[in-house]
Amino acid sequence: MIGTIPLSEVLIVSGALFCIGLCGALLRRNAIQIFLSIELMMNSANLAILGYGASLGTREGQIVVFFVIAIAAAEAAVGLAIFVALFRHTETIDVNRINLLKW
Amino acid sequence: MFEVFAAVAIVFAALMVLSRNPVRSVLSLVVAFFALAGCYVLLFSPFIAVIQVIVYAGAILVLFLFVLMLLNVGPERPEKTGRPIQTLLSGIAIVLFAGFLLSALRHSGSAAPRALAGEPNVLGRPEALARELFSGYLLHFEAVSILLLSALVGAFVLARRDREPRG
Amino acid sequence: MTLLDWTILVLRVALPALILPAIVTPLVWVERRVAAFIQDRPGPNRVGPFGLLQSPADILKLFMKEEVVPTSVDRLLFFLAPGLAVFAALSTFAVIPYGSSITIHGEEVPLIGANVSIGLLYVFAITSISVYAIVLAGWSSNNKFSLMGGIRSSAQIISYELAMTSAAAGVILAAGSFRLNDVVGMQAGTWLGFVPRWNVLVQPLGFLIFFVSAFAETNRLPFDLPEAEAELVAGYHTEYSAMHFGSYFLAEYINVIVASAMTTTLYFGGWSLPGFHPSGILGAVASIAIFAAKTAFFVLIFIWVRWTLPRFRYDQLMTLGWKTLLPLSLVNLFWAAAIEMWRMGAGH
Amino acid sequence: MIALWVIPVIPLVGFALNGLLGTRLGKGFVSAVGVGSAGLATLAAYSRLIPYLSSGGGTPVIEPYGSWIVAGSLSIDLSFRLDPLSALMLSFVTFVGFLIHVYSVGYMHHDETDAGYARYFAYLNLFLFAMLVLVLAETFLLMFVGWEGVGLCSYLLVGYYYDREYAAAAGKKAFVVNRIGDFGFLLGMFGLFTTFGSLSYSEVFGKAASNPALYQPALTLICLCLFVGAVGKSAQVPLYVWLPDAMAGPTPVSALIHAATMVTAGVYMVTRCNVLFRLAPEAMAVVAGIGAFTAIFAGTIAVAQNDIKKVLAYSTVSQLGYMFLACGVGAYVAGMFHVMTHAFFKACLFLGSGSVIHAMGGEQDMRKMGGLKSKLPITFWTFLVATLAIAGIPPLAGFFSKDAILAGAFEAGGLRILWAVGLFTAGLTAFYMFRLVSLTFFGRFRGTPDQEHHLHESPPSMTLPLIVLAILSVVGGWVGLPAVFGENANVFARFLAPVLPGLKGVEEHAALPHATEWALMAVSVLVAAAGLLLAWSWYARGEGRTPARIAAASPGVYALVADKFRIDELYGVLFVKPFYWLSRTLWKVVDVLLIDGVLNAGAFVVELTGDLLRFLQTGNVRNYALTFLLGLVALLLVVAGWI
Repeated sequence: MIGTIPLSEVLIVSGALFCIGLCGALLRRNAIQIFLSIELMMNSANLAILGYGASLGTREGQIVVFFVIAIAAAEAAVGLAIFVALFRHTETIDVNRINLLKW
Repeated sequence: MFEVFAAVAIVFAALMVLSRNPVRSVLSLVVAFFALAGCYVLLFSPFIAVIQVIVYAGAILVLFLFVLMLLNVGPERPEKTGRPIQTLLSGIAIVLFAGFLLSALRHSGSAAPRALAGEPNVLGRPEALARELFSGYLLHFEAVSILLLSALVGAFVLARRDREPRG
Repeated sequence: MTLLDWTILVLRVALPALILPAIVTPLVWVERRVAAFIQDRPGPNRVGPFGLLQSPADILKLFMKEEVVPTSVDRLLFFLAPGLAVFAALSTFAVIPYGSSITIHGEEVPLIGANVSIGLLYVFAITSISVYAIVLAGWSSNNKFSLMGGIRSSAQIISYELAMTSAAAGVILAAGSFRLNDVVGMQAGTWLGFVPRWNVLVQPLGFLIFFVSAFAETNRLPFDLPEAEAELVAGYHTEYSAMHFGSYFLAEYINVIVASAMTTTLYFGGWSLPGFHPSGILGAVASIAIFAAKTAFFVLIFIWVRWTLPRFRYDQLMTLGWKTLLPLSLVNLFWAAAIEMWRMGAGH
Repeated sequence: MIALWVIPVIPLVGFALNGLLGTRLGKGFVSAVGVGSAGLATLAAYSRLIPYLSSGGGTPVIEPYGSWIVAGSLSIDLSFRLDPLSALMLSFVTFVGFLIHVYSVGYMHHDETDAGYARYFAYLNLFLFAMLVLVLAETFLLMFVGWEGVGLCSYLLVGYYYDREYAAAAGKKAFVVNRIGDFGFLLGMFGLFTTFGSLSYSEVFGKAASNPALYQPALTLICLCLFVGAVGKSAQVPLYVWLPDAMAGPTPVSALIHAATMVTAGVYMVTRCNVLFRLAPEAMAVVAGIGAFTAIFAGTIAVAQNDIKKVLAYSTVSQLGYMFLACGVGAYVAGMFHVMTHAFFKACLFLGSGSVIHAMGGEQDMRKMGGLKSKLPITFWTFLVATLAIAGIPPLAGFFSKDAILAGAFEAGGLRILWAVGLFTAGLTAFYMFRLVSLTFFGRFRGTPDQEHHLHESPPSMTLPLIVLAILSVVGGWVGLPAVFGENANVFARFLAPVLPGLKGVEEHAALPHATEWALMAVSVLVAAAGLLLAWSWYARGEGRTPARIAAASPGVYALVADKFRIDELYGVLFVKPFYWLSRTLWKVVDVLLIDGVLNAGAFVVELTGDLLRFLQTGNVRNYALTFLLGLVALLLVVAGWI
């Protein structure tokens, strides 16, 4: 049952998730939803890495994903802290309204 | 099994993107991540699956929920100036990118229905993973721990309210 | 898989899931009687002998009551949340070994829901899910008391989960495995012929941290701030009524049992006992009894503490968690590592 | 036994202590550390020297302390060497250095702040360190470190009174002129390395001595380059101009650095390289010629100077010329002998002049002195002894060393022109030195009444070194008696003999017959006595009327000599002005116009581009993300080959 997952299937799922995340990142206006989409894209990459790792029979895929998750945790903490600070100043997290940093 | 998990993941990921309510978005993503964790188990990575649940579902997304509750942001409202060019360009770019991914998958050898070649009991054992992680990747591990520490401090400094109001 | 295998699997998984809620009913009675005893009053004694039927009556009442749903709740999440709470509480038990093993048709079947290699991690994963049940309840109720309770509760659970995990890491270090059966196995036997090889004797600090954190994780006094009546009405489940409230009630007691069972497994040898070598059906039953007795002891301590200690203030709670328990759990981890190194040195 | 590295490190420690803490801890501490470290270094040096000398001192001791620079085929060890030559230098550098440290305590005590005092002693200790490294080094490169170090200290100490413009300018001049010489030295070292593949003395000299024919062609150029370095450091024509100006520094500094030790480094270096020089006769001829010319040239200028220190400075230049003359004619032993005796009597003279200046309240013009004989008895007598020594009156030290040089020049044969020049310079030396003594100590006092009232003998810390140096000026020459006093009388020559190995194809001059030698001695004594008496009668007895008449008779010549032949002005027109002009042009045209212009143009382009492109920065995150994705897609398309 387990041993018969084709790598291509894993990769297609990963690619689909990535594109969904991409849509969210580009089309949503809520900063938090954009952030969520980015997390999703990261996970799709994780899936692909694990798929490759399993297909090559090494544990290195898992190790890479382990580090990705740890770094994602750090990124999320800092990113959300930025949102909180941002919200305090601008009272919104709609990225279309936050455009102070322009020419 | 894998197909089921994958389908759940994709459906809930789509729900996450489509939902106007950010809290529902987060919850959809939680489900999607659970489904992904299931996929990971099937890819001989039970440890990573559990880490995925603990860290992503249990910590990162809870943090998102927290922030949403703290900020009490309502659902996204339709905007008057819809920025049609931006949306159109984004759509085209995404379609192009997706098409490219598909074609890349077809043209490379990866598309062949190759069975995954792993010994589940060998690949998935946490002890073996730990041994490899703490021997070959010790430096990386330490670096990540320092990164986490600095992220902790950074998040604290960023989100702290200034004691004395300015001006 | 044969039909027999399926049967065994279902029994292994389903039995605890069915038995646990069943235990809760008398447990509520026990709690009320103990509370009454501590407060020097009779307690429930009218319904049935010694008031034993009081709890079933209450449950019946909960089922019969009218369900009141406020108009402005997020209905999907509002109803999802209590179910999630019970689910999380029940599924934790799946990886706890509640007895030795039985032999069916020459095949040895360990008495555990799922004998997986990442058992302890699974427990923590599920614990982190239980946060959602509370957060969602608080948020979907659209009520400021609920929201405050939800936020407090999730902050509390996340904070104490760190200390708890770090304390349990000491045990994992000693056992060299996440598998809870291995953890029990390493605690079987004795030192010097009479001292049980329980982890509590090697890592008393770790046990203390784990146990205190368990109180916080289950939202029991003295850490029951999310439902602090005087400030927040009833916290995150203010808006729930009838059996949806009952679900949270149920989940809380199951969590108490699970926490006690975890404490037993990690620090007090689980179903093992010095000088006890289970064999056959009888041995299996005896091991289950031993496990149940140890767990019951800690459940009683839970109840005892609830009616003895006052509630913490919120800032005190956070200070205790972050500035006392977490550093101490790191100390414990170093201690466990030192012991392990000493043991390896002595072994070679 | 103390390792050799300890000897220079002691003053280095003193430098660090005084430099870092001296300002806070006051003059007592500074004096103790400064003099103490010099004294300790002297003790350490003698604790090595005495066993070395008593064991006969034939073989050199080389102490390696590990590798210093290793790069490709270049490998230089950090090592010190103790052989007769460095032992000789070590003996008087440490001892004279110590005496001058002691003297400085008295000399510098009144007129300096604590900070200045500490700075002075710190520099002095640093100088001692650098000089010892120079002397003890086993490789040319390590010697160069000391060489540069003493140059630096010379600069710092000449410009010690940095708030006086002429002192600062003199320091700069000393440094710049020395750079020219150092450049020659560097070229010489490059030549040595390419020729011999090493910079270690033992290797270079060993290879050169074992196979002269192979290396001889390159040696003339190398030796000339090295000699340029020596010319700079030892103030020979044409690079002598810095030394007279260097008298702007405190007098003990002039005594130590610009008379006794540093300026003789050039002679030391040429002697050290005698193997190379003797294989390059053309270079030897240049050395001798330059030496002889410098001797007579500087001596002539000294005759017409009125500043007491200037006279001594030109005298030093002249005497250094003498030493190079010796080296040039192959009389290296005589050269080194003169280095040593000169260190004694010239240090004594400078310190004596310092005592006089001290007593006169800073006055340096001899025309305002006179009759100090009775007021400064110790200074006078020691000064007189040193003057007689430099004039070459037997049996004082200067007589023997100067005689050895003249004998060497005579031996060299040829037209004996070098000998004649040397002889004339000897007379000249006696003349101007006794002119100095007559103007300063004899006759009547010509200064202000205030100064007269203030006249006093110097404190013991100043007079003691004077006495010691005066005694050495008397007896210092007795180690090198000429052959006429017996075959083995010349201890000095025997001691230095290992430094001067015999060379194939280089014939040694035959020793002079005893009769000739006696005759030479007699002639030089006569010439010296003549100069001496002439000066005494003109200036002490005649109060300078005769020279005034002569000066009035030919005013042009006198003014030319008094103005030091206007060499400084010549250099100003020939080198300094054009260089100023060139630098100014480079600054205004190349730097400001071209380089700055190009930079400014670049900056302007960047600014313009930024002005235009900044509108891409919309401040909208989604725009950025979209741009990112579009770029990625485009890149992927290019990689896939679809565009």
